[in-house]
Amino acid sequence: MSAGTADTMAPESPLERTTRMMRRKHLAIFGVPLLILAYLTYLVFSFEVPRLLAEADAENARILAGDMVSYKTHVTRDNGSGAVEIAIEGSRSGLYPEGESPAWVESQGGDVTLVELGGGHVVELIGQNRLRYDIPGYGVVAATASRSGGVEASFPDGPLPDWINAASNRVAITTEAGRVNITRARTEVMRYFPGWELFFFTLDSPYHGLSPLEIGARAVNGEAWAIWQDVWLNDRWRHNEVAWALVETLLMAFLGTAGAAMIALPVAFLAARNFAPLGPVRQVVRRLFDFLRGVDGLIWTVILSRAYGPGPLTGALAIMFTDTGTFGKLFSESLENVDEKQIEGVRSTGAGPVARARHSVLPQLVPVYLSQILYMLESNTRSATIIGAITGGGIGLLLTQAIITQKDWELVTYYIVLVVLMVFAMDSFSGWLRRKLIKGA
Amino acid sequence: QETSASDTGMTPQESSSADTSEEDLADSEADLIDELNIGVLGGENAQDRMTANQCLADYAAERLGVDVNIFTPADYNGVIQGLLGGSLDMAWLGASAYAAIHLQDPETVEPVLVKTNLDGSYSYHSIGFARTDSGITSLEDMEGKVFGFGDPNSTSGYLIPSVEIPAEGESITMEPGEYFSDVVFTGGHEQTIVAVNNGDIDAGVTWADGLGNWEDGYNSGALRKASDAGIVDMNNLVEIWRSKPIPEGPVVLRTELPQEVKDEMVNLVENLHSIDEDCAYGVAAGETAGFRPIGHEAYETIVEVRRREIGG
Amino acid sequence: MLTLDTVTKQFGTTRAVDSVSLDIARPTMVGIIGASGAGKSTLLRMLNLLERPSAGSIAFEGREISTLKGSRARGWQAQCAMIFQQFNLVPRMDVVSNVLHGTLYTTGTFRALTALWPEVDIRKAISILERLGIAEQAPKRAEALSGGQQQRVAIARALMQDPKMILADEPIASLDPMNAQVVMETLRTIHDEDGRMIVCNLHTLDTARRYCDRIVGMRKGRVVFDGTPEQLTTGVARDIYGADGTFSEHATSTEIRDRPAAAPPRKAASPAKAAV
Amino acid sequence: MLTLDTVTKQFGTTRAVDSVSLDIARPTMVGIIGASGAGKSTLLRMLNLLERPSAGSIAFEGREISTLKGSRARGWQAQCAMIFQQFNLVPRMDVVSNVLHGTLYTTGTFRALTALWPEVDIRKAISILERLGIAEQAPKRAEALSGGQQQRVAIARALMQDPKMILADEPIASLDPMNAQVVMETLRTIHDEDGRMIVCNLHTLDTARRYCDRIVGMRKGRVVFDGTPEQLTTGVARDIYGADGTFSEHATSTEIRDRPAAAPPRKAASPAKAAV
Amino acid sequence: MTDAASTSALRPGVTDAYLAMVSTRRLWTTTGILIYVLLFFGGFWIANDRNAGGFWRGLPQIFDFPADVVSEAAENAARLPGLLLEYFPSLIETVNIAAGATLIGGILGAFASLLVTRGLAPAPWAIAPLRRLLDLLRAVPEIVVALILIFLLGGGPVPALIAIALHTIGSLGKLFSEVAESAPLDPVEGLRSVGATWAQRMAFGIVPQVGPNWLSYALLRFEINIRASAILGFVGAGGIGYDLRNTMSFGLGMFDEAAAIFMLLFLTIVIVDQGGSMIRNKLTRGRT
Ligand SMILES: Nc1ncnc2c1ncn2[C@@H]1O[C@H](COP(=O)(O)OP(=O)(O)OP(=O)(O)O)[C@@H](O)[C@H]1O
Ligand SMILES: Nc1ncnc2c1ncn2[C@@H]1O[C@H](COP(=O)(O)OP(=O)(O)OP(=O)(O)O)[C@@H](O)[C@H]1O
Ligand SMILES: [Mg+2]
Ligand SMILES: [Mg+2]
Repeated sequence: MSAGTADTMAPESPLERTTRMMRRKHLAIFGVPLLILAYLTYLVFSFEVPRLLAEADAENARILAGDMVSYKTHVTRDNGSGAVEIAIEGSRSGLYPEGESPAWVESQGGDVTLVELGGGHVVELIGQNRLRYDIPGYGVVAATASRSGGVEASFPDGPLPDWINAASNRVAITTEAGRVNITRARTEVMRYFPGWELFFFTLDSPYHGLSPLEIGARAVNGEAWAIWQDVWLNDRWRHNEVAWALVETLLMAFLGTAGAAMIALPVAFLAARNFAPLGPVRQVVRRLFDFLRGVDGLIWTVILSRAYGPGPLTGALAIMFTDTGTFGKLFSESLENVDEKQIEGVRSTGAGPVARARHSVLPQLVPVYLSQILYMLESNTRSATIIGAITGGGIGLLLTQAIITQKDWELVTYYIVLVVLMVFAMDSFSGWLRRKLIKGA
Repeated sequence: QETSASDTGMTPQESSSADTSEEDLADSEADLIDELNIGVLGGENAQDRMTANQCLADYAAERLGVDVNIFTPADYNGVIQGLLGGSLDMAWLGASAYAAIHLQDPETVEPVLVKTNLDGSYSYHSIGFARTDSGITSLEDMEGKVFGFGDPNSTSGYLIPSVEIPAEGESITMEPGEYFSDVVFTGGHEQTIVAVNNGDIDAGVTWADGLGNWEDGYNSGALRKASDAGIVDMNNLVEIWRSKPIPEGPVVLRTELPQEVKDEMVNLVENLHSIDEDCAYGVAAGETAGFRPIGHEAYETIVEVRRREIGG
Repeated sequence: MLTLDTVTKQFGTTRAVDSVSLDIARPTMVGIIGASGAGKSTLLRMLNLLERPSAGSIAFEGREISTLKGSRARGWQAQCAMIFQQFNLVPRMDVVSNVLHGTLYTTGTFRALTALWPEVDIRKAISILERLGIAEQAPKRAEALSGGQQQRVAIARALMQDPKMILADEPIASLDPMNAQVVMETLRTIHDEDGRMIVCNLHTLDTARRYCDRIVGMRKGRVVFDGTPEQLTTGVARDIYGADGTFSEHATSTEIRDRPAAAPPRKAASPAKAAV
Repeated sequence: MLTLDTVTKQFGTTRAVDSVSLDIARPTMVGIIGASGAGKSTLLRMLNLLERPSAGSIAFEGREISTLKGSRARGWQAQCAMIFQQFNLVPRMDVVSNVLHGTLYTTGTFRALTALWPEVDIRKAISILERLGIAEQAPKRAEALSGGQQQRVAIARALMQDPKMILADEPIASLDPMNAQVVMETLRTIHDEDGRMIVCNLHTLDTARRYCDRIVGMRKGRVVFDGTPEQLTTGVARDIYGADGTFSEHATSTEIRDRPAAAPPRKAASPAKAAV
Repeated sequence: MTDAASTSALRPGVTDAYLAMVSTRRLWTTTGILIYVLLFFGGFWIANDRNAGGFWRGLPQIFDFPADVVSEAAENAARLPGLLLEYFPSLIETVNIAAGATLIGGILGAFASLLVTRGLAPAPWAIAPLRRLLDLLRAVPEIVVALILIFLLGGGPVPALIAIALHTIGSLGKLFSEVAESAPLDPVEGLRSVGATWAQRMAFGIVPQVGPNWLSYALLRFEINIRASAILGFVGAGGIGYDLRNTMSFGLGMFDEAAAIFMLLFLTIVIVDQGGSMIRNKLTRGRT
């Protein structure tokens, strides 16, 4: 309180010191967010975010979202021969056998095929090359396709709505009920249905279209194995191969993690200050660990794919190489932090180095190592998915390929769900094991 | 190119082995190799590739008496590395991918068969295309725009256009920032089509047989697949360039395979069309007149082009 | 039996133990007292070969031990058990396993690695635990035990070694008075019943006086007192601790005052009874 | 002023505070005593709205406060400062900021987050710290201070709130006797000089007697004594603490015995002097 | 000793119980080890069988590819500095993706962590669903989100950044919340007693305490994200991974460029890894 009296060479008053401190604080409080903001602004421009936003196409998102949970059935007419084919997703595996058709496609005798898209939308395929589409609330579109004249279409009066894309050789109509494409060669009508088509049984299976109850009844009657076979070997979804892919992914993660841990376990001793008195050896081992880690799983995968080709082993080895480095580092750090008291206690009984390691070092490290290993196992389950996409193995490959070819979003969804379930399962498994092995006993 | 293909006739063993009884072969070859690994290139999702080629593997396993496995690496390079490292024994490559292997080690693989189109030809085209609403209709309009290739190992998606496009005009080069404002690799045919359709790149190249109609995406090729899948509306795209015919890539076998195995596989694939038409459709990824023999000579030009373009 | 001749231990510039000579002819219970840093621990650790003397010699029954190497050194350690202030058990292992560590010198490498202890050893370990009154704790993890119990496990490990000599480095410093009393009485009983030599670092005078036959006082690495408990007067203690006028013996005490001090410690209750 | 009417707080099956009714008419210094678990803390926390009563009402100057919500509740908290046994400062922030936290209710969030405290508040904070004799510590981190200093920072934060009432929950339980004295004297001075009401939980009888005008004794959640320090005899205390014959008042004492108790606490040295 | 013997005779139960415990423990350990060995070697056998190349056959070939790369790079050693410079911008892009994602993910993760920490959350009922959301964000591999976003937004760094940022929110949110959970609540209560709002309580009561630890975790995440960013480049998201994939695909003739990219990537990872662990050590040790 009386600080003000001593004028000359007075030490700073608390107020002055506080003000100075506050100013320093303001520098940080305003400086750091400003720097972050500046950096993010730089990123926005260097990554061309404005252009990206301007060009982002909601249509793609719609296709994706729609395709994830629905499928379409194609009714295709060859405008040359007039032959009509009905196929789920337009694929050969979903082709309706000759003479069979879903209820909404009706052969009217003669040359007319009636396709009901629902909601009052009716498409008539007439003859070899004519089409009539009655669109409720709009009117009738009629079109004729020919090699010479292209696609000649007539529309109700008024300007063309934007859901009709008409050119001289092609007319495409997209309504909420379905899609119609007419080109010189083909006429295609597509109707959308919610759900994943043929998920359990393909069209050629005797169980297709049966209710769960009926299938249950047949299963009880001794057909269970046949039913299972039909589902398991489903030609379109190929559940057996997907299951194998999951196994391969888990194998990559497990073998990579376990292998790395087993190699790193003894080698880490050479990198720990308190166990490897020889400085140069320690340095060499440490640099080796750094190298293995630094090269990264991605590059190891690329390198190994020459020697091992595609498959899960390549991925497992790539994970193993990187993680040997990671574990080596982690393990040697834990080794340097061991409790010397316990070791000394065992040492004082005359125990040799091996016995000491087994009875005083290992018990301390086991819980630490286990939790590190299990943590890596969890994270490697995700890595294995990614590495599989590069090496050609596991669910990662199926997933990325399905995404890249961009038409089978329902497969993508299926795989994503499986991947997420797999990762969740792995998380809870390792959590369970951790509790069991570390806290239990 | 058709003549060069017909030059390479069948080897005597091939015709004789065709009528050897299957059991015999299965017995005698069991100890020659313990398994046969077939690599299948991209273009479809991995599962469809497996499905399409499984029948071939089954036939081969039956004939050879060993396990036959299908591998579907993520990209061209995966197959190339597998063949170079010897972990894959057989693959149907693009011409440029074959050239890549040949340049790196001519002893690794030998071309044996090529797919023929319905009309008997065995060529296709690299197609340059853009969005209709971009106003681009030819390479001249592409000055200062972004151009996209597919995979660096693709013949139609990279090698051929990278040679032929600069030849179209005095000022055209493939150096990013010169004629085109940027030249990028999208990673594959499918990615190129989506990138052009989305406007990420102004034009790109992909493959098509060039038969049939543009509005259908031609009879076969990446555009047809995308159009069938509803990813693109062909009305919105326009062709801006077309390459000279590109020879279809070869089916190759690892040179070190025992001759009997090679003969057996050549025989199987060549006659696949008559044995099982559906299987042939799947393996050839579309309608085909079947496979016929071919040799390295047919690809010498491509190999030369690749050597000049990329090196090796 | 045990003869130390000008034993010195130098750590960098500090001389932790400075020319200590001692001769202990019979199995005695020796207490070593001294202020913190006096060199008590270092001295004991040299006896167990956890440290090597910088100079001087340590001989047991005529054999020089300070120069033993490798397996022989470990053989000596097996004969000369050590008990630590912090117990130095393996906390995550069960009590019996900790006791069985006392046999590690004689166990073969394979046995040691697999921890497949012979049944007779397990029985012996449990009977020792019973003697110390903690057999009930046998299957528990060491970390689950109280400090006093842990120290008794450490003593059991020492007994498992069947040693000629037990060294105890401030065995009761981490314990509350009650447990301290149990542990000290246990040690005394072992000395009385088995006739083993015990050398025990202590930092409280009264404990040393009460339990030891001979007391050695150290100060700054040197032996400044060596005699019977009776000879250890407050004046002498003041010298040992280098304390100024305010030195109060009370401050170093851990004794439980409200316990009947009647029973002379030499004939203390049997350990089994002492363990409550 | 402050009226509690059958205030009850139930935690599961335990009734921490059981029908407590109190009436404090003027700004008094009230001490609440009771054994551990008697419900002292819970009572104070309800006054500050850190807990809500399960039943009963708390009114201050006629306004019911126990039902206030959101911003109004925080407004009441701002008027009713609280001091904790563990100080409850932000250890990694500097002392002045900790004191300025007392103004958080009135300072806008943006100002507070950016540390753009009004200059007048900073001056006020420092003058309060000066009054409590710890202005020198102003720019230091709270964690760098001793316990006694930290508690004075907590008091400064309370004063910064310019509260109508200060609640103190065993403010000296974590302090050594010397610091305890300083803190209690500070509180008393604040009461005397500023005329603020202070309700203070204490677990030692002598402190309560020495510093408080009125003492409330609690046992098992109920008020069992309410009177002046003079009325608090040892017999009454025994009732409050539920102690048996061995109860010794001494055991609850934190007084510094060797200090001259001459100066009557009511006229204790000014806080600035008390701070050594 | 006689004393001990008699008591042991009186209570043989302890010994027998212990011996029984030891034998069941041995049984469990042996079974566990057997299962592990079976899983490992069985798994190895399956992986080997399902792989194109076999383990032993490929072993001598491991260095074939690096040898090709190194020999071509050595031939064109003079070009190396130029190539390093040429690909440096790509590296910057990769690092920018990682840094941006870590920054955004870290900031959002910090908010999320406060919302899911018991004792701090303003809406306790939202803890469980938000935690599941964080779990989900962590479970989906970045590559999935990135590829879908590439489909929606087109190629380039932004999809990668968003994908990595989402993953970062999930993992940092969880780690941050674990740190916050162990922070003492005294300061929060102190602030509550003065009438501070939730935001103020968090900003002053929690963030200063957990800040260094949070920062340390964020740095670790940055290291991980650089690797993730490189990998995503490999599947079409730009940056150094894109160049690596292309040069690698070109193969012979471009191996010198591949080598330059390898080097850049390796050096970056090592530098960030070493520098990061140095700073992290400082942050976590400089406390208490
Ligand atoms: N390993 C070592 N390295 C360096 N100096 C040491 C070491 N061990 C002990 N010292 C030093 O030697 C001196 C004696 O230490 P010692 O532990 O033997 O004392 P003490 O009497 O057991 O004390 P305390 O009661 O603290 O255990 C001390 O100054 C100590 O700092
Ligand atoms: N949040 C809570 N949840 C459950 N029970 C509680 C809670 N807070 C206090 N209690 C219980 O209420 C009773 C009174 O506790 P309170 O802390 O008020 O006592 P106290 O008199 O302050 O004791 P102390 O001297 O130990 O601080 C105790 O039995 C306590 O266990
Ligand atoms: Mg000591
Ligand atoms: Mg309390």
